[in-house]
Amino acid sequence: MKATINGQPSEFPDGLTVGALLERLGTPRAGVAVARNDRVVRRAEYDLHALADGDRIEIIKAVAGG
Amino acid sequence: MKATINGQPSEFPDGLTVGALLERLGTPRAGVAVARNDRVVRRAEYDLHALADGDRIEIIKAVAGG
Amino acid sequence: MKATINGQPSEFPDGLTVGALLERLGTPRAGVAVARNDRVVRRAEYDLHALADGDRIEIIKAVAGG
Amino acid sequence: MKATINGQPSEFPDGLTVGALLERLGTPRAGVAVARNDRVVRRAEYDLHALADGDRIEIIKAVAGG
Amino acid sequence: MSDLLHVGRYEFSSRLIVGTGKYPSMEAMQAAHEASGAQMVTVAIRRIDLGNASGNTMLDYIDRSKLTILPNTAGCYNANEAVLTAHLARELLETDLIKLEVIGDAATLHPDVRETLDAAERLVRDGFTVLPYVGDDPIACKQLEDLGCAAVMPLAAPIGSGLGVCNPYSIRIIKERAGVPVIVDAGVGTASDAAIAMELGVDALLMNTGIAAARDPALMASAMKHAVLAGRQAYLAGRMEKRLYANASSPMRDLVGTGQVG
Amino acid sequence: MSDLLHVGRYEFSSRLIVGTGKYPSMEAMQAAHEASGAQMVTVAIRRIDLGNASGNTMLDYIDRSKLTILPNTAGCYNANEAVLTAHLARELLETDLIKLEVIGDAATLHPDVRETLDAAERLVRDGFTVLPYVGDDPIACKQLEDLGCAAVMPLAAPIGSGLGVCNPYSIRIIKERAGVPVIVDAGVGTASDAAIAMELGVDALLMNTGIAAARDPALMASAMKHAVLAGRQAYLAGRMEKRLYANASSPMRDLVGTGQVG
Amino acid sequence: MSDLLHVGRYEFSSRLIVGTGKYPSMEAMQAAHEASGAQMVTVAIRRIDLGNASGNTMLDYIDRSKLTILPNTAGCYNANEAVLTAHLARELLETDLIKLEVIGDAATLHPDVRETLDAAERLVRDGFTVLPYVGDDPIACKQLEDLGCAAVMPLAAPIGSGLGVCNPYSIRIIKERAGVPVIVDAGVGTASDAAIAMELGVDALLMNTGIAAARDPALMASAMKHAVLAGRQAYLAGRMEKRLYANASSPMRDLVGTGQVG
Amino acid sequence: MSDLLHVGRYEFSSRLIVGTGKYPSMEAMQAAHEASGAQMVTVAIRRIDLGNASGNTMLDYIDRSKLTILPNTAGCYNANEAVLTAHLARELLETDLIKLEVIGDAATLHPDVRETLDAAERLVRDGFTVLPYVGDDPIACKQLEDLGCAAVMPLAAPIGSGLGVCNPYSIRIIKERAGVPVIVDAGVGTASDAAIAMELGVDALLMNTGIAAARDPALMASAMKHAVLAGRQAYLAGRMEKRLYANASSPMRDLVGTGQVG
Repeated sequence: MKATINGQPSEFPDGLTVGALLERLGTPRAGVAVARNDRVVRRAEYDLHALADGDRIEIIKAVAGG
Repeated sequence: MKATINGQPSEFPDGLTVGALLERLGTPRAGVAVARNDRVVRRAEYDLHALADGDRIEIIKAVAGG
Repeated sequence: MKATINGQPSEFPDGLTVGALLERLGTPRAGVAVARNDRVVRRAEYDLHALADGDRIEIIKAVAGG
Repeated sequence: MKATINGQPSEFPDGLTVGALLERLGTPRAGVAVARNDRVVRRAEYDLHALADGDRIEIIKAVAGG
Repeated sequence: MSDLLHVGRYEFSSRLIVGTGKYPSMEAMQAAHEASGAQMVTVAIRRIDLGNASGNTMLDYIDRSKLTILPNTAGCYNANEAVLTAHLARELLETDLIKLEVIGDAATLHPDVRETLDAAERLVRDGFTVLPYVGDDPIACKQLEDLGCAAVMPLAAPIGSGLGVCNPYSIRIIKERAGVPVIVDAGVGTASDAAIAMELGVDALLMNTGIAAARDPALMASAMKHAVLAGRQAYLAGRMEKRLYANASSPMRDLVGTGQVG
Repeated sequence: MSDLLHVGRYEFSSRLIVGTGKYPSMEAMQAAHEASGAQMVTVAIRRIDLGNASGNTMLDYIDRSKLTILPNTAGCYNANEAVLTAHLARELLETDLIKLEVIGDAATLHPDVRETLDAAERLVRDGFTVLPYVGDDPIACKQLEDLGCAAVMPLAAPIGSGLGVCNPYSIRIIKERAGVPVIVDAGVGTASDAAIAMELGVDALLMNTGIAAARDPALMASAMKHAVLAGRQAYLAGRMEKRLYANASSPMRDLVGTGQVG
Repeated sequence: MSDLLHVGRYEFSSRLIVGTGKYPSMEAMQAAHEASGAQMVTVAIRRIDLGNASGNTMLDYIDRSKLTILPNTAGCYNANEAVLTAHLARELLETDLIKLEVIGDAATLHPDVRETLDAAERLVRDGFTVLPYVGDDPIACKQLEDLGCAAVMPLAAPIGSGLGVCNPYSIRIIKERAGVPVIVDAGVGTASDAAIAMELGVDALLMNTGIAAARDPALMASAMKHAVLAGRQAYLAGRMEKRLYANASSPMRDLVGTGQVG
Repeated sequence: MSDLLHVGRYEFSSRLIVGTGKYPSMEAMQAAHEASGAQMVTVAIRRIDLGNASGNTMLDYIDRSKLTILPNTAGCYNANEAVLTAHLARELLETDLIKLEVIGDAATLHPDVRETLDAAERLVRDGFTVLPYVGDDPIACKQLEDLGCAAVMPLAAPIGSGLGVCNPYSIRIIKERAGVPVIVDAGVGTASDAAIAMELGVDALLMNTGIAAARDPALMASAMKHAVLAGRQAYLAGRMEKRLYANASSPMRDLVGTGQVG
């Protein structure tokens, strides 16, 4: 299954959830937020739905800014 | 026939043209321009079409401004 | 004996000292300073010398200022 | 005879006048003015008096300035 | 020195555009127009008075053989009003020039960016040579240029305030980034304001109250003519560098000496 | 409009006085003098070079049939030097005009008030028409006037700094209280500086570096000519009042209407 | 004196909001935050680095028990990007506060009025407490207020420029007409800039580079804390009237006399 | 941070010196003194009223255990009056501190340079710690320093005008060249004026009307205390560089993406 993560095309096993994706990346859930196809995925739903082929995923964090 | 001239409701004989209207007002054609229902009436057409009931007519001139 | 006090010509008994002058005026010594003919009279000397005829005496205090 | 010209000590034959001095320097009279010991020497007097030993002579011109 | 201003297909040797409003009399206005050397003057568009529909109009006081007329859409609060006013002006004056002015409120007379952009897009499409009045907003100016406006006219200060160039930085940024002429419109109160604006490199000035509300409008018009020229020439001449400390104009050597022991 | 400048028994139609220092060439200087419209130019007085005593002097580049020469005492640090320099200048140039300049140090070229007052008193006594360079100090200016100086010449900014009128308040106070012409000397960097100074009501400007150090001195000289005229006319014309809020130039009534429900 | 700042349902005793960008180190940032007395700090939202997805985030350096976090949409060029970024920020930080920033280009970082208004409308609808960054445009500010923004944040000068309040007139007009807090955002370079802004009556300041890029950020943060307080108190205290001429602080009567004939 | 002000043999932790004139009441003055954090206050010297010679004096309202008194020679027009006044003040207050003020006229209250220099020389000889009030004249300041004054006190603007620092260039030059403390005296009208002066690097400020004539003197006194601290810390912290164009506080990379094309 193909998806784009932060603009990078990537290959994933079918049925991968957002939660599993973050685990693969080694990203603590607390420090990030996730959008799927321009819609935010609530934390509570990270493990509910699997990604679909062609999904655009954004994973963001807080950084220095003014 | 009823029409609104520069915001003032007025009563006119049927078949009155823009040209005739200007004549009734004593307004020299050279110094003004006319819009009918938000569309400019070209000078050349002043005598062609009669006003219709409910028309909104704007007659304008140049004034002091910056 | 004539002397000028703060610009005002005044009449005084001969032998009047600065100390006695301040007493006549009811002025506490602590709050003022005195000049005689453009020279400061030290506090310690208030009672030593008598005023002379024609002396110009200045008695000053601190006032509001910037 | 010794004199200082524009700050430079110089040796001159006795009896040298201002006029003769300017001639020696090749300086057209029109373009300069002269002071002798802090006093201006009028043009009319250039040839009247001889310089004296120890004179301080200033010869000046107009230059660019604001 | 030939140094012409090009706005769309129009060309001017004067970089001063003046208004027709607020003069004590028509004679005072004509004297000021003459003294200003301006080649373009603005007029507003208003309804005729039905009770006195035969009266003179401003056009009777403008010699169109010498002066190009720039009608404005002053008083319009939205794009629809501005577009209709522009079309009426074109029919009346037989010109495609329009000073686009869409304000947000009567207290500031500050432009409404959204409505101005909307109206500019429509008027360019309708074939007008559009000169939009705009805030000193470099993005709005760039967007108006991209829409096809022939120039942009950022304000120096609120209309009629006479405060001069309140923000020279923003005017300079707008000019540096503009591909069309930048004409500073509104806010000039006296001659030095005009010179300052021109020294920023802008292409022209449009003013009304600064001249019309002076005690002697014709004399102030002449002052503005000279000020615009002064600022333009200073900009082209390239000013000296500023420095905090002094730098002698006369040489500091070969000084006259005296006998006094220094 | 006849609006003449009177300094002592001299009269000028131009209110711009220019220097002869720091020009890239004598030709550039002459072109700038021509373009400036100035009728008076300053020169400095220095020792001749004994090694080359026959060379040209500045006088060879000034057409005295058109230009009045104003010699200065630039570089003098005390009254004695200034007085001797003035007397030498009078002998050389056959003029009683003298720009009195007694500075306190070379870094600021700021005048020394005490020495300037002392020299002014002596030069007035000796029959000179004294134009003293002074700080923007209203008391020193008044004292110089009381000593008989024909004008006072407060600085706008340090000589050669090009900072413009650093303190318009003090210049304005000096002008309001002066009984002789006030000529702003030093500090003008570009045209708007000149206009600002003249709008304060001063009678004339003296400048050197602002013109000579511009990329194009002749063009800047023309800019300064127009700026001085602009500032003077604006001062005489009486500027509009400033206001924080806008004030429409076009009427806010009889606006064109559209079908849109406003 | 209790003088609290209310923004939406939030309340602050400090009127200084600081950023987290451009500090030499996280320690320097924390010291500056401490010295500033600020109660709200801004953060930006960016993609994680997939190659190093386990690294620290800015949140590890902010004590949320003391500091309210104000996420921004910096870097967004249109409403869609800004709205998505705001929603992600809300999910990440569990706050409805958002500093809305939609810029027009990278050189000026000036806001795009149309996109900012569009995004503001959508974010207010979505329940955010919206603090929009906007130009010093009184109409755009009023429109943002009318859309339901909790405050408006006009710039004092371009982001990171340190030019201070370039146009005090427009800031004053915006404040006089605003019904929500006015927070001056961007452009403050040093303490006096902050005092000047607060003296105009604005409710708070947001700054980043002015502190972070100082040679000693923590000391400048303290300077800014005092400057904001100074400007606020001066505004509330009501300054003296300005006058051109002097007015003695000490009485001019009962002066000490001397024998000298005056 | 220990950052002390040394004037002669005196040492202060506060860099704000305040006056005692023009307060609505003695209570208002005492509250303002308290709020200002000042450690030195000025008083004037005047003849007692012979008709009411037993009345209170200013000394009854100043807690000398907390406040050092700086008597002034305000109102003196020549060196003789100033010297006698100084000697009387020393006898009355048992202090060698004197604020030397010799003015040229009542309208400007501008110092008379010659008389001030004369008086300064005599008072230094007589053992006073002399703090002379002087114009923003770098030469006069240097001469006063050379005469042995413990500090120089150039004006920011005319006494009581509240115009703020009219000429920051001259104040900066004076400070850069001074070997004794520079205390800006007179002209500060509001908090930002004080911050601006301190950011120029001067050592302290003396003010009276700016506080006393505010609507709420005590609150303005607090504002001034914070402003002086703010300006001092900003000066020490080293401000950021100014730039015309923007410089992002938030990174311009790793931006959040949306599905929207371009």
